[in-house]
Amino acid sequence: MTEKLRPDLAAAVADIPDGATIAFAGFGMPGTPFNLIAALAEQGAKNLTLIANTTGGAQQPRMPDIGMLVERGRVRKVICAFTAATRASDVLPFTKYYEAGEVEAELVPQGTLAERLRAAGAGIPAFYTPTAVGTELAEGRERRFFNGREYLLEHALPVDYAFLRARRADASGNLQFHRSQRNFNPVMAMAARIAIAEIEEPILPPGAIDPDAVHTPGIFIHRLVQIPPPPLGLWPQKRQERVRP
Amino acid sequence: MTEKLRPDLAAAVADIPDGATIAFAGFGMPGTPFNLIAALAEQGAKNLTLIANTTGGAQQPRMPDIGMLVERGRVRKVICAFTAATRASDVLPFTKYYEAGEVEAELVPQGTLAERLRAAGAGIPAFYTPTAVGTELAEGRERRFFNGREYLLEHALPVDYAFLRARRADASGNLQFHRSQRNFNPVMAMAARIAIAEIEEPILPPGAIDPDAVHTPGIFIHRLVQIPPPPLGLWPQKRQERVRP
Amino acid sequence: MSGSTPDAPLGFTRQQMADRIAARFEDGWIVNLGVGMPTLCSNVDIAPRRVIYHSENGVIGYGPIAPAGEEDLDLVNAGGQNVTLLAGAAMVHHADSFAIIRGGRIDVTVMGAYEVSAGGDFANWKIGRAKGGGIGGAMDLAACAKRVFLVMEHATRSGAPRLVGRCALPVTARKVVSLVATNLGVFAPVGEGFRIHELAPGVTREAAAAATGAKLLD
Amino acid sequence: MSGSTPDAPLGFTRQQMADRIAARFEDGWIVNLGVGMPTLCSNVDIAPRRVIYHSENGVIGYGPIAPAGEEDLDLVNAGGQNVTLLAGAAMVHHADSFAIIRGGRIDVTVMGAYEVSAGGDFANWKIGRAKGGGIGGAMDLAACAKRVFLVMEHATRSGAPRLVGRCALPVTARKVVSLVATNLGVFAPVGEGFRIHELAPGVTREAAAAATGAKLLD
Repeated sequence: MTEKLRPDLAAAVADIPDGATIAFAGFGMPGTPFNLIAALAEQGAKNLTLIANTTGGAQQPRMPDIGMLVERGRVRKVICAFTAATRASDVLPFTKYYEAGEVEAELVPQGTLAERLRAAGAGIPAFYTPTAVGTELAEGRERRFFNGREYLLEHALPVDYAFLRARRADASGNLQFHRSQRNFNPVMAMAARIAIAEIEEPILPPGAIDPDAVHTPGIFIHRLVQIPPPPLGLWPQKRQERVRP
Repeated sequence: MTEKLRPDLAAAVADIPDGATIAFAGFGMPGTPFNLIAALAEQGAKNLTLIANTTGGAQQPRMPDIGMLVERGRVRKVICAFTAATRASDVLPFTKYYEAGEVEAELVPQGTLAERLRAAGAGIPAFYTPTAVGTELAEGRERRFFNGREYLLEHALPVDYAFLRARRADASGNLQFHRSQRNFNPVMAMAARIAIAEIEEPILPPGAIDPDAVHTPGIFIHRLVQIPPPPLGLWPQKRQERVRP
Repeated sequence: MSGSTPDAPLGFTRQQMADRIAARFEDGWIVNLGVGMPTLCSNVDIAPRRVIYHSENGVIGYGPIAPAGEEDLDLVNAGGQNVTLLAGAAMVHHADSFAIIRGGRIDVTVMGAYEVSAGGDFANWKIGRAKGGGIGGAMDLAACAKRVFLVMEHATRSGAPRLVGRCALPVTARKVVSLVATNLGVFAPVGEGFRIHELAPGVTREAAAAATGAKLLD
Repeated sequence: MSGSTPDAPLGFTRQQMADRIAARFEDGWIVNLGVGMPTLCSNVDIAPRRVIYHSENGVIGYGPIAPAGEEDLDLVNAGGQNVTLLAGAAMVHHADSFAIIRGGRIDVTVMGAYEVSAGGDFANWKIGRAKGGGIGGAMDLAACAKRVFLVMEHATRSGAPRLVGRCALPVTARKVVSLVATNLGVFAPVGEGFRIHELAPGVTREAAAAATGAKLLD
């Protein structure tokens, strides 16, 4: 069997070519592969298409994010649920590059994004969803009625690489997530040709995780890398609250 | 909050009306709601549409199954992946009623069946699949090409009631399955308006199952019923091996 | 969204607006709270009724914000706040979480908004001058929840109405809003205008009408 | 399927047929074994290579049949046999299990069949006279696995060929089969006929050709 454990973060991302499509898991701090994103920034691949819930930078302290890769000129296109901040008063690092036309973006409702990733992993090329019907996002899209209700056609979103983060793994690649760390991780693993997971706890021997308690089976996972302890490794931080007026 | 625990099996199925659509979980013995099926047979609802992987009767000892309800004249239609046995030499109890035209059947590939149930639970009215392209099952069906490959349109399969079986539950309805008991249970729970689960172990207080270890969240589960110990309650049996020539 | 607008000098406070929304929650409902003002709903004691809070990142059954020092940094709600879990909680992944949403299991989604129309359309993902926007889970929730309640300021900082005849901003969903709590009162979009459910203390019908861009009905 | 046919008087035994199939498994492959003869593949020691056995009911990484008395009655493979789990096993539900299949993660599916054509079509779900059939997961596996290998009797009890120019029975999938192990040998459907990979001991090319309903190629 192929060995999945990589010696370090750099080795885990070393072969990613220019032009790759990469999905970053995470929702807020939990489950975000900060270390793999930082390693990718070091690695230097460019002309990337990146997929994530957000482009980052909405919360403090700032952690490695898509915005950082955009700032370094590595990104051709982003597919995400936020190209701007939720609050009109906030500005994301990404937004100014987007508004200046230096990076493309495809804005996708979060549930549609999750389902398109799952569809890619499930061999479903396209499906219909009620989300975004009657909105600007429906313009020019294929519409269809089922049982009198209008739906939009959405296509699977396969990716070359998925960057994941999990609390625990065994050497077979079976993953366990802690609490809301799970978020996009399982569906991005499914959507990926090669799924790379950064792991918080020491990697366990095969069989150490009860088969009933596995969240993402190892057959979806191709590479594992142990996160170094801080300060070398990056770990979730407590969000700094902004003072509200 | 509504109390989910029902005092007995009869109470758990008492209100099921004639004409209902009911999905039975299970694959082989594991995860099959034998007790709920038996209670439904007693309850007497008729003109039912039943959904399950098989109609039962392929293995010994025989347990409550769709075939039993067909034999009692309660079934209008069956949607399943087997209307006949896998081995040409075997005859299912169901098959003779089907061949005599006494019950309708819709034969669905097993993966398409699982995905149609999940789609119903996920608010996806229809999706495309490569399964069954070029076969008899594709005749008269809507076909479409994506990236040069042919697919068939499949529709969601919502159900009125799902009958489930799990190893463990808490009073909130959170379920845990043991090994291959899981099979169709989670997706049938998702597809159902009302999901009823028979539970093997004593039902736990809310919070007794780690939130990370829940297989089917309680928001999908409406009724729980404790399986009585044998001989009153029905439990999986070791399959009697047939002698091979 | 309107979150950064200071409370109006008269009318409901932000918490009072959230109180009005929470008062409508029925026992056993599954409730999704958007970022900002909607999260204030979870501060409201509605006993003996109990609801289940769902967050789109796969948290089912969360409770109050974690006390300082006791945060689990791997547990956040949709707004990124470190919440706690109540007994009976369960975690799912993102596709399953939106299966819950799209499958129609959410009894009410409470959101902020820039604009809401008398016909029940609303806008909360893109401001006029922006190239992009922040949709998040709002379009899925708005299209698929059983009910959409909004909690929002009644007017912009410059006094322009946010309750209007027709949305000028790109909408999040159409014909879905059934209740709107603002600093001036509680209203229901009913097609020909907004029906007044309640006016905030000190707010006259005339003042509310003057601040509203559509007909007010009693 | 052909499982109830007695072993042919000459040629490969059932286990030898399965041995031929298992010999082609590569290290790290994810393998799905159909009911009947295909399950015999898991008896074969292919060390140092290792494969992961997947069963459509959501079992990933199962091992040998459980010894009598040690069965977990809640753990079966696709054929309903009480199997064991190997270290690194994982359980998923049915939709996730078929996501694995449909998503193209199965390196090979091994099935029985009634008929296979020189073009790689095969039939294993419905017999001629039947109104219905038993599809199970066969159509999903056949359409989506990277490879389809068949293990089957070369001819019917009455001597009619099962390796044919064109399937007479309703097919399970078209143009998917790459290898067929029978009691007479191992063959690959290559369009204009079946290419001989190996003939069983005592089976002449002439005898194989006489039992085959399409051209045999060397």
